Amino acid sequence: MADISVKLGALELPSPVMAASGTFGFGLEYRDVLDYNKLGAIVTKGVSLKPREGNPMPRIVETPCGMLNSIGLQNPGVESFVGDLLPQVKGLGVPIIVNVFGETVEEYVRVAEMIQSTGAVAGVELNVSCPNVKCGGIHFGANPEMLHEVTKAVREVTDLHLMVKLSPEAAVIEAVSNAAEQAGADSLSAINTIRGMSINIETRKPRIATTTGGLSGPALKPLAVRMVWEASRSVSIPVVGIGGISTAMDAIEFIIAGASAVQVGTANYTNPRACEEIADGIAVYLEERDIPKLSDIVGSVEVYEDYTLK
Amino acid sequence: MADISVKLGALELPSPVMAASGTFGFGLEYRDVLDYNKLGAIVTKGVSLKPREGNPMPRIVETPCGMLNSIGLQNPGVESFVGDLLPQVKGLGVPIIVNVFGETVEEYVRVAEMIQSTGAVAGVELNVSCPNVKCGGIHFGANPEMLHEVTKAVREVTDLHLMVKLSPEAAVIEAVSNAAEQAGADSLSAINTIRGMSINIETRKPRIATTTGGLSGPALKPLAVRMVWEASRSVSIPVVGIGGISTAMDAIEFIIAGASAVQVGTANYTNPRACEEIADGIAVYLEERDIPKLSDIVGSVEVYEDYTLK
Amino acid sequence: MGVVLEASEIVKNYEISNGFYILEVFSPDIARSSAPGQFIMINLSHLHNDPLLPRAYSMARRTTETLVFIYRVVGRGTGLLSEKRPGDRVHVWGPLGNGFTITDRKAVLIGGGTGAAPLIDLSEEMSRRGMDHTLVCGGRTAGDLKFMDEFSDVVKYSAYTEDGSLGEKGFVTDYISNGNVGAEAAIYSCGPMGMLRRVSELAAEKGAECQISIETPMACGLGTCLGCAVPKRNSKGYYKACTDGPVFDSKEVVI
Amino acid sequence: MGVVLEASEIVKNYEISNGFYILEVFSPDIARSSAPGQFIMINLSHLHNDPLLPRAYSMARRTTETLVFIYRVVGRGTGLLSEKRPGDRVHVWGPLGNGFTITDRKAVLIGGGTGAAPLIDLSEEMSRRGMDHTLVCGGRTAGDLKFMDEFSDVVKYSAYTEDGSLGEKGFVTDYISNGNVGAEAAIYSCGPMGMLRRVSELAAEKGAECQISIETPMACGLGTCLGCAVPKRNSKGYYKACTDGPVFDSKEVVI
Ligand SMILES: Cc1cc2nc3c(=O)[nH]c(=O)nc-3n(C[C@H](O)[C@H](O)[C@H](O)COP(=O)(O)OP(=O)(O)OC[C@H]3O[C@@H](n4cnc5c(N)ncnc54)[C@H](O)[C@@H]3O)c2cc1C
Ligand SMILES: Cc1cc2nc3c(=O)[nH]c(=O)nc-3n(C[C@H](O)[C@H](O)[C@H](O)COP(=O)(O)OP(=O)(O)OC[C@H]3O[C@@H](n4cnc5c(N)ncnc54)[C@H](O)[C@@H]3O)c2cc1C
Ligand SMILES: Cc1cc2nc3c(=O)[nH]c(=O)nc-3n(C[C@H](O)[C@H](O)[C@H](O)COP(=O)(O)O)c2cc1C
Ligand SMILES: Cc1cc2nc3c(=O)[nH]c(=O)nc-3n(C[C@H](O)[C@H](O)[C@H](O)COP(=O)(O)O)c2cc1C
Ligand code: FES
Ligand code: FES
Repeated sequence: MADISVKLGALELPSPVMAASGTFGFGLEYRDVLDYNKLGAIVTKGVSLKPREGNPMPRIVETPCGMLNSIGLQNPGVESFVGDLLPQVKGLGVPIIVNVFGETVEEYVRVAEMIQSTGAVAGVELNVSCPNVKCGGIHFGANPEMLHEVTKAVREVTDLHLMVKLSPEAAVIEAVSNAAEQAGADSLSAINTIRGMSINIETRKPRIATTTGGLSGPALKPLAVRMVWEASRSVSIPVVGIGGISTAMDAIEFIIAGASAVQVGTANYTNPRACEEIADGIAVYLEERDIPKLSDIVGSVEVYEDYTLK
Repeated sequence: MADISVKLGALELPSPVMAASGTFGFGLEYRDVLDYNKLGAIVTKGVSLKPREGNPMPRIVETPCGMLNSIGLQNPGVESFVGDLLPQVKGLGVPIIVNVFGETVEEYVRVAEMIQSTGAVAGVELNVSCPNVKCGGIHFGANPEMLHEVTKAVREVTDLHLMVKLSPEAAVIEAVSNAAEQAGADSLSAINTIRGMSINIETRKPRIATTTGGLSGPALKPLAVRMVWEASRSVSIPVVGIGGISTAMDAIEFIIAGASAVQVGTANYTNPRACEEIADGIAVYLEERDIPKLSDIVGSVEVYEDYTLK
Repeated sequence: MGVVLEASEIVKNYEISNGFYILEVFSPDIARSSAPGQFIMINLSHLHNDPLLPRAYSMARRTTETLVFIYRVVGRGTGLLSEKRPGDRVHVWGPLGNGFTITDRKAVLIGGGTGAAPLIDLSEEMSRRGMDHTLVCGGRTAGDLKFMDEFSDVVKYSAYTEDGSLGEKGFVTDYISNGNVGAEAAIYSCGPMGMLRRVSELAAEKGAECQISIETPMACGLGTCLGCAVPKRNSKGYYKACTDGPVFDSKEVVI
Repeated sequence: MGVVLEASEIVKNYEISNGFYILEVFSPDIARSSAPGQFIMINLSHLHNDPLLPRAYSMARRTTETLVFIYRVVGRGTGLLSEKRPGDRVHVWGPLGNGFTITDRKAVLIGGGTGAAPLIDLSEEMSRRGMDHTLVCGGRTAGDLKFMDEFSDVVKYSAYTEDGSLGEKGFVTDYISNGNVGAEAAIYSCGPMGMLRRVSELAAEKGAECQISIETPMACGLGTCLGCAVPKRNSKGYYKACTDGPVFDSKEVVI
């Protein structure tokens, strides 16, 4: 098998395929069905300072080639995560990246400090883009100044790998990408879900209790590839591609667009062995084409220069 | 059959189902397969001041539940449209709405003037959101001030129904909606395509010659429903829903979200009889539920108030 | 052996009546390791992503080598499932969920529509254990219960139909309200939400134990999506229908 | 009668060899009103939207009541098509496009892979008109041309295979370069782009007339999406492959 290990800055990962936040629990749920050696990292469900119950039902609904979710960042809080879950998750032997979420800069900082102090985690991913929570989330990611502020504040309290997860709802991807890089992010991940809505035409009620929810799945892929391309051209730190990846071909498309690694989300639901099959498929792709290292094709897209529109 | 005629301001349409710009040519192509009496209006392919050849190939590619296109607004120019095509199109007996596009405010105005002077057209739809052309398009629709300027300028030269087509790439839908309303638009249509990208992993070239193209089709539907809901809550002029509508159920979803009428785009490709089937299905829906008029359900979505996030 | 994920061959897939289908898939590992009330997820196709999500189905019967399901064509997912033929393969994973907890009490099994499925399995298990029990199933008309004939070799049941075309005329919940169930009973129930609400109420009235199997939207079936939340009755927060359920004590949840 | 849109029943759909399939659909109206080189669009399913777009297929044969196609499973669209069974219905519309223009010149028909399809239809039509003509088809190996046997009652052809396992060893274009075709000929060709480029070059060299049938991405087949643009050679702008083509004079287009 080809060597598919990757480096994201100083962080070495055995595989370019990570499980995306919110779609892999805290990492324990897939043990029966998945070869964890094929995982580059597990990105945990979002962890906040205090426990959160999450949103009322219905929380998910299927849409064409996608789904909407509004889970409301249900999680046991950082204390319980560090005390109860992390000891088990650690044992999996897979790098752990903790997805961190707060409603204020201080909350982000305090969660990051607690994660840092465990010594058992490889990195922190800042969820600045979750569209589901009243105050916080959405605004950090949509606004370059606020994104800079929260990234910088977290950077000051942790030397763990710091990944900033971009929101597709930022008006200009380049601006938020630059803001995160300048504030000290080690990598960007793109993209989080984009807000959508679905209505039951019998009851005339939204199919998501919070009216709108975040769209994920293959439907999102063309947007995500475009944003990864835009982000990777505007920063020099690595970009991690996310959005509708369900096959090795999808992953390679993101890598050629500019992603140094990928995260697989919704596909874990439709095929619990998705991450493993994608990692294997990437290795086969490289082997069949005699490409020595994955990094050889990162960002290798050859645009038709004459026709490229800005 | 239930009466499904609708009024958009002063404009009376026999049906709420219009064929969307760029997916129905100039109206002549579907005569063999479609009952034109079921159409509310035909929105023409975008018309510009000068003829445009369009973009190089490849121009379209299939994506999950959607497609990307970058046609480059190929059209024969307003003179040829008015002289050669309009006389034929007029004969169809269906209200014609001309989709108008320019690279400057002046171009929009001159095209609108020529359309106005024909006396054979029901309305003008401003394409301020087409993502495919170097200068122009995208900026008008993304920026409330510029949108206001172009809408106002066109308003001054025409008393035809003036529909402004929103871009999903505007950061805040409410702001552009308000800008168009205040500038004198008679209605809004939402949404145009959103930019995406797809790469051939064998050649490593983009599958669209211009690198990115506009995403349309069912994949887009949840975003479009959300934006129609947002737009319709922020203005008092009617909103026309567009994006991934391929069944009567889809159309009704948009109507309940706040659309007074709908446009059907990509579905004309996958089912040339889509507009007819959707119009019939809407009538059946109303009849089966004893709903006297379509307007009774426009915007009738009942959000779970307690949980609605802003 | 935990959760098994495999591409299973379809052995049978045919319509019984009124859009009700019987599906049988070859899956000895899941058949061996599962219990009544558990379910599996079925991915509809690897060739397309629409409809996207897998669907949950409760076992109606587990033979040594196969799993038997009852489904009704109600949407696109079941529409596509009904097009599959013997020999086709579908990706399945299971067994999932907790299943019913069999207690010593007098067992009354109340099923509505395809909700009969896990109760057929439970009834067969109770018979295997020599437990006396009653299975009552409801539908709108006789045709809606015709699938029960396929299981007549292993289970006996009493029918309730809304139009009286089979068994008693009325709702299946009438069986409880008509005085057949008392405080000594344990009710095991599965069916539409409205029915489960009524069963839970009646059980509370009678003082009977009551386990209900709940259908919620599910994306993963494995406890990671948090889409299947069921509100707890006695405290804040939610259970997960896929791992804490789908069977719950009716007193523990708000439905 | 113009374009017909209908839900047509599949009469036959089976693999011949190497992933090449024969598909036959019942569609008397299209069969009656179409001509060699025209095509239809097939919508893959009304139950799912992925893959989304319809696919274009050229008629290989038109009987009084049916249309016969040759396709090769190369992606998800053809993967799903290959799962259809006789009795299933697919939505089709056609006939579309211009078709070949039959001239009086000595006719040489050059097909590559499934590109043989419209040439089989054309050959049958020429025979019907009593026109002398030559059909030459190319493939990688004998197995890639096995589908031709299905049409041996109506057409005769010479084969070229890359591995020499059937007919001449080499590329089908060798037939032209080997001196069989002169300025008196009219070439009619369909196949992969690379092959069509070579055929066009050779035709220009020999001074022969040349009509090529081009495959481009297509969303509508009816002239509205403008996705099927083919650059004009002698002026600016584009033809539409679906309505101006798919058959073009090789001197008129840039491919
Ligand atoms: C634990 C469990 C066991 C189940 N067992 C059975 C069974 O034995 N027989 C059977 O026929 N059905 C069963 N269902 C329901 C089944 O999973 C499908 O949801 C149902 O068949 C819907 O059919 P569809 O896919 O055609 O509907 P679609 O209209 O295509 O579904 C649209 C969406 O709504 C969701 N949905 C629709 N109905 C339900 C429902 N009742 N419960 C949860 N989600 C729903 C679907 O999952 C899908 O995401 C079970 C559900 C659960 C959660
Ligand atoms: C006028 C015309 C006639 C055709 N006749 C035949 C025929 O007789 N037999 C046959 O096997 N195929 C024919 N094709 C190609 C056919 O339409 C499909 O594109 C092909 O079968 C691809 O298979 P797929 O859907 O499995 O590929 P997928 O990988 O699922 O297709 C992906 C996308 O690429 C497009 N695409 C892929 N290959 C081609 C191609 N060669 N030309 C145009 N678009 C392509 C598809 O339309 C689709 O949008 C014809 C195409 C055209 C335009
Ligand atoms: C049910 C669900 C829950 C999610 N929870 C989180 C979360 O807690 N934090 C986060 O940053 N992203 C979360 N996401 C977003 C995913 O990590 C990912 O960015 C998105 O789903 C797009 O990728 P996909 O199309 O592969 O799913 C969630 C997604 C889903 C579907
Ligand atoms: C091939 C193609 C060409 C289009 N051309 C135009 C255009 O000229 N002007 C315009 O305003 N919108 C154009 N659109 C956008 C559609 O009118 C519509 O807004 C969009 O496709 C979303 O709707 P749908 O999902 O129903 O297709 C085009 C769309 C497609 C797919
Ligand atoms: S179905 Fe995903 S957590 Fe229960
Ligand atoms: S295929 Fe749509 S214009 Fe030719």
